[in-house]
Amino acid sequence: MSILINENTRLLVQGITGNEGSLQTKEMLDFGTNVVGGTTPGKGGSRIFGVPVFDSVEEAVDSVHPNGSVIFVPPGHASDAIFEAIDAGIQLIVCITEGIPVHDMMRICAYMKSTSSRLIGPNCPGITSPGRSKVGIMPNNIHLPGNIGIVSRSGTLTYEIIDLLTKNRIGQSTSIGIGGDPVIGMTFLDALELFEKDKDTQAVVLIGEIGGTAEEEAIGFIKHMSKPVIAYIVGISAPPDRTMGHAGAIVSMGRGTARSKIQAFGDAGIPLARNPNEIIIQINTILKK
Amino acid sequence: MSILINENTRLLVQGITGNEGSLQTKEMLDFGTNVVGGTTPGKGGSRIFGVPVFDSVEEAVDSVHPNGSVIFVPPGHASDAIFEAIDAGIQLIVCITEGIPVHDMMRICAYMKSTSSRLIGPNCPGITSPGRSKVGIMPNNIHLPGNIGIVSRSGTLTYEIIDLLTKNRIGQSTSIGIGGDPVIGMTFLDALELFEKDKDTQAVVLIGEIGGTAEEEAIGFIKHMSKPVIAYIVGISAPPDRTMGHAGAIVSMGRGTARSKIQAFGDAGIPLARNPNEIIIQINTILKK
Amino acid sequence: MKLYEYAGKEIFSRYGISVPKGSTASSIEEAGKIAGAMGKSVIKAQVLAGGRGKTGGVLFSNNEEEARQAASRILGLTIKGLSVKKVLIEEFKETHAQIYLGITIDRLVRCPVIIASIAGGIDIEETAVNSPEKIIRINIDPLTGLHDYQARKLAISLKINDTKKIIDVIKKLYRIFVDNDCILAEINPLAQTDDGIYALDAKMVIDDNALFRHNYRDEDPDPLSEMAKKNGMSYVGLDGDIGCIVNGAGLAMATLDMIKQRGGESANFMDVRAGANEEQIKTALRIVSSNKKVKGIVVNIFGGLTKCDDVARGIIDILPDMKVPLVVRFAGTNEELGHSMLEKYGVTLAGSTEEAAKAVIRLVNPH
Amino acid sequence: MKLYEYAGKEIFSRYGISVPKGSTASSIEEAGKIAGAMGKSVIKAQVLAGGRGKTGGVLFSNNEEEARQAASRILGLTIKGLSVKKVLIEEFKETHAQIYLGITIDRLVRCPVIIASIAGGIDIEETAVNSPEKIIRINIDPLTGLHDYQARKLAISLKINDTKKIIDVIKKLYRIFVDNDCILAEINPLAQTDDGIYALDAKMVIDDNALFRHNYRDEDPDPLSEMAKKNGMSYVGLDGDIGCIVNGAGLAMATLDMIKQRGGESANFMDVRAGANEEQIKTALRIVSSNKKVKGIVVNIFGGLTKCDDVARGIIDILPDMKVPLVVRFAGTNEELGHSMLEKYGVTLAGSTEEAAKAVIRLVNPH
Repeated sequence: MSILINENTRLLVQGITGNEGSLQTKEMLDFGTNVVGGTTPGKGGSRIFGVPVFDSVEEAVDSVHPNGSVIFVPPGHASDAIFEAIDAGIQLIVCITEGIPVHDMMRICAYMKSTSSRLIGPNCPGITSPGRSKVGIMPNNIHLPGNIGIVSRSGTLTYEIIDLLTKNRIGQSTSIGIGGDPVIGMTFLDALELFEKDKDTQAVVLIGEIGGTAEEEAIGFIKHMSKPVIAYIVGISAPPDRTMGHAGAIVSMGRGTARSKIQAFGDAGIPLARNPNEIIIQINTILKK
Repeated sequence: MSILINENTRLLVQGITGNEGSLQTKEMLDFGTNVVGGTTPGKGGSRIFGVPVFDSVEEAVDSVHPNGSVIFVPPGHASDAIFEAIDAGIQLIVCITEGIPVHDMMRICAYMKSTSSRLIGPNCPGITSPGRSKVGIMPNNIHLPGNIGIVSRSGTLTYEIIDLLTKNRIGQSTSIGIGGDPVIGMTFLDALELFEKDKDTQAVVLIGEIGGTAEEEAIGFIKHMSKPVIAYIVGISAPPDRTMGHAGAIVSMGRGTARSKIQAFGDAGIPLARNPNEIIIQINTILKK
Repeated sequence: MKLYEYAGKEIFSRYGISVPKGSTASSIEEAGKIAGAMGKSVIKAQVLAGGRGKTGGVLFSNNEEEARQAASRILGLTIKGLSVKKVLIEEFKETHAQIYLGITIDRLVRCPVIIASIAGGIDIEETAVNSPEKIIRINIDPLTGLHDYQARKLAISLKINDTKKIIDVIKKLYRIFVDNDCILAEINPLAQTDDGIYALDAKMVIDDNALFRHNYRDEDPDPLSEMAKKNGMSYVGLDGDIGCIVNGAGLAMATLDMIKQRGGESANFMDVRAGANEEQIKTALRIVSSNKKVKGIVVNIFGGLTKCDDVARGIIDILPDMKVPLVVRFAGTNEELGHSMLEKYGVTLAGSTEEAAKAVIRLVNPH
Repeated sequence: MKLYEYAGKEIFSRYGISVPKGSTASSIEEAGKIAGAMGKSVIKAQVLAGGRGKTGGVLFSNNEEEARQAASRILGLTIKGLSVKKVLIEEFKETHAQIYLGITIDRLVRCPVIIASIAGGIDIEETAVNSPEKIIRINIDPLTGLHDYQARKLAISLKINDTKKIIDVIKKLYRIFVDNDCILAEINPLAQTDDGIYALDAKMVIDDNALFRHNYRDEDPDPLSEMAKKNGMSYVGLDGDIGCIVNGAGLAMATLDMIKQRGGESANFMDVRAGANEEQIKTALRIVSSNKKVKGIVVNIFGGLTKCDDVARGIIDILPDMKVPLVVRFAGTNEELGHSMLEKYGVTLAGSTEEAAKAVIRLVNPH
């Protein structure tokens, strides 16, 4: 099994006729994803790569019954697209769009509390479950089915690590990019809870970075997980931000730097990799046990 | 048993030092309600009728652990008081205040969807469970413990009917005034569902009036209830409203008048009383069965 | 509070919804001058009631003379009991399509609802009943507000071109609805014309409970309702001859219903609310009896915190000024004391709402 | 985007938050004149960095001469690498109490958080660590906005009189925060003075992602960052000598980390984002190499939709203009083709991020 997506995922692509939407739809179809429809207001009734296009998510839901959606709509309209997906009852929403205002995201997250939908992203590469389905923009040819879960805030760095795992013949159950924005839907903690329950995941690689305290918030759960988690945190060389104002410092209370994160994971006894190669070494140690 | 309130109700009075708040607190204490605290910003630390006063609901919750709240705050501040009660985790909120803007109420009702609090009112007389507790402003001396549930949109008309029942030695399990405003928390349907489950309620009197379709919306449920419901609907003599605009008419689709409500209840075979005396006759018929 | 068409259009205009050029006039002279400068124009009665078109309250003119004639006819009209004191004169617009667009409150779902139809115009309610598929409704979450996708869905459903302009009007009307605490904001028709999308009518009703946070001024108040409102009471004039004073809207309706069931006709609805004390009841009696049609008055009070003896004192005090017979029914707190106080004053006392209704009808129609 | 203090105060003022009378000056002459007309005044460096007070960026003056001296000292300063080009001259205010009031985003709870403390001033962060009980935080639901009861709780917690005025400032600052898409809106100190509550400082940071719906203009842009931004890339200057060009922020940070772990120092952070094609890579190389400190450049590309051979073509094209050695590491789509294309041009090729880091350090520090 995988988490979040699998061979039963029926995907809707919001913004399917745009540049990135159409390019990535092609890639997802090549991967084997079951793309059942797309939306672009005003282009309803047409087809792209054989996939039917609708004017609205509601119409798509009525016609082709998607259970997941991926969003490639430009930032000025992406939050509206997320609301549209939520209101149409789509359960899994993956928003690739970069550049959505953070105030919009706060409103969306508050609204989602009274719904059962789950949001991944925005500003994320999406989810890949090798051999089953891909919802997002990860390169097609780097994955290998297996038992390692990956959850990351990065894009290409995640690809680099997936690629390295694959080259070392270490397969993945599911790889998730949760996105690098300050306010996102799914968190490290949420993803880890799903991996913990997934019987096909043996160990998890967590790729964190500076900013926020999402990594630290997951530590309590990791300590009680039955599965090992290996953390790799980047940004140790980032300069101290010239941020004005004290509010951010008061909220984070000294946490949020790469150094403080690494310290916190170290204190909790969670294995840390200092570079991608160390991830492979750590996993091999675990898998040998 | 009763619904919503009973001898375990620990009541907080928001706006306890105001004119109506203090007057009605005295009445509730006389009735036997367990009033554990009150709030008035700036008067925290004082006492009224021996009841401790707090600056905020949060402080009151920390100190005296109320499980219900009744609101006597003026209309310009009442919606804020409701939000304060919800956010402090109060489970039962009864808002007596008349004159809250309907847009405020829509926002409150939307917000409540993501919480577990329940709101009665606004612009309502509250709830009385004879012999157990009173939360609101119904006169103290008209009630008699018994097995008839009452749910009504009116104030004094409800008192009149309770009084009549009591004079005819027909006791009440719980009497609820849900309020006469266009947007309210608890509806007829919600109250009927509770009465249906309450083993001490044998039959229910529903007192409706013109405007809205809350009465009609309850019909489907009433038809499947194990307990008889007697409906009394007022406003048959109200003139057709000079309302401008068609939107209201389109929304209500011809429903919403006293005549249409009476018709709908009649069509569903639900017993109707044309005046208070007929309620007594109907109940006596039912109780004799 | 209802706004006049011209006041609504001023608001529309401020929010960027196009309305025809126009202005108001209170005299035939003025109306003629305004319309004369316009060419083809439409002259509309400004009155707070619907159905103006069907009652001759909307006329067209091509020149000053026709405009004067139209204005003279309209300024003399009484529509649904309201006399026309002002007309709005506007440039005539040739329309290609007439859309209905309205926002009100869905009490059941507890949120704003936007209603749109391509079948705009005076028969929209019939369309709603006979061709419901021509009406589209969208509920709006009051916390998130109108989403673009919702405005788009509404606009696309109308199946005319100009989708972008319609979306724009929908978004602006929703802003107006929220900013102004409306319980109704309606454009019927919203017209597609050669030079754009125009609101040819404007209907706005403001939530009375929210007036405290706005600056609306009732331009045409009913004096009795105003006096009641100032005293914390609620008064609505009706056509009958029995004056009614009751505490509580529900009990007041029940009393009016009872009068009707027994063959009487009420002259008013009056809820004295919490103000059922000595002074207030005197004010209430003054208001109700100032209606010349009233031949008898029923006072029906259910005492809670209100004490019936206080009410009795007020009645006794004003009784010398009363020209019509009174029926009083007290229940609740100190009802017996109240009744006994009134006994010696020749006031008819009733034991129930029903008895009170019967008694007042007997007094008003002695035959 | 960060706003200067004076720009933030203009916004405060527009929303009705009181700020001391004042204006800005870019020359000693001008500053002297403004302050001379004021009596006792305070002269503050306008620079987008904190800690001005501790670095001599805030001085007081009693007359024109003192003001000229103060301005001459401040206009010569460089604070945290930023040179001071403007001062703000304001009336001096005697304060009774200094409050800290700030609104930012709580990423964890995903909502705005308002922070207040009676211990306002430059040591607020220490207070937060050492006396957390002096700091009060309230999370705001972004859909309902700030409630009165929350503003009241914050104001009461400060335990000074003027509660009503503080509530008013809190509500206005929250409006500012929301209306302007702020990620920070901060007043430190908010001062209690003889004639009211004044914002003596203003710090506002606007969400870059939301700039499209506002009218802010960056008054003092960094030319390299600006050029990168215009080309859809992200550039931050650092202090080292190794130029870095990477696609993806995470991979870029990983590359910088690797360089640091191996003893090197990066000259910049550069994420070329989706723009890792032929033309974009040329622009990126131009931007990075225009920093005179750069002694070598590493290009680290993970190809997905980006094809490594396209990137190679861009590199080959601009190579003649490059004055410093290049290390290139390709992975993913067409990595081998890309590497093979570069082989004959004397570019150092690396098989991994780690190898690339090692190689560039060797080139830059040959000893």
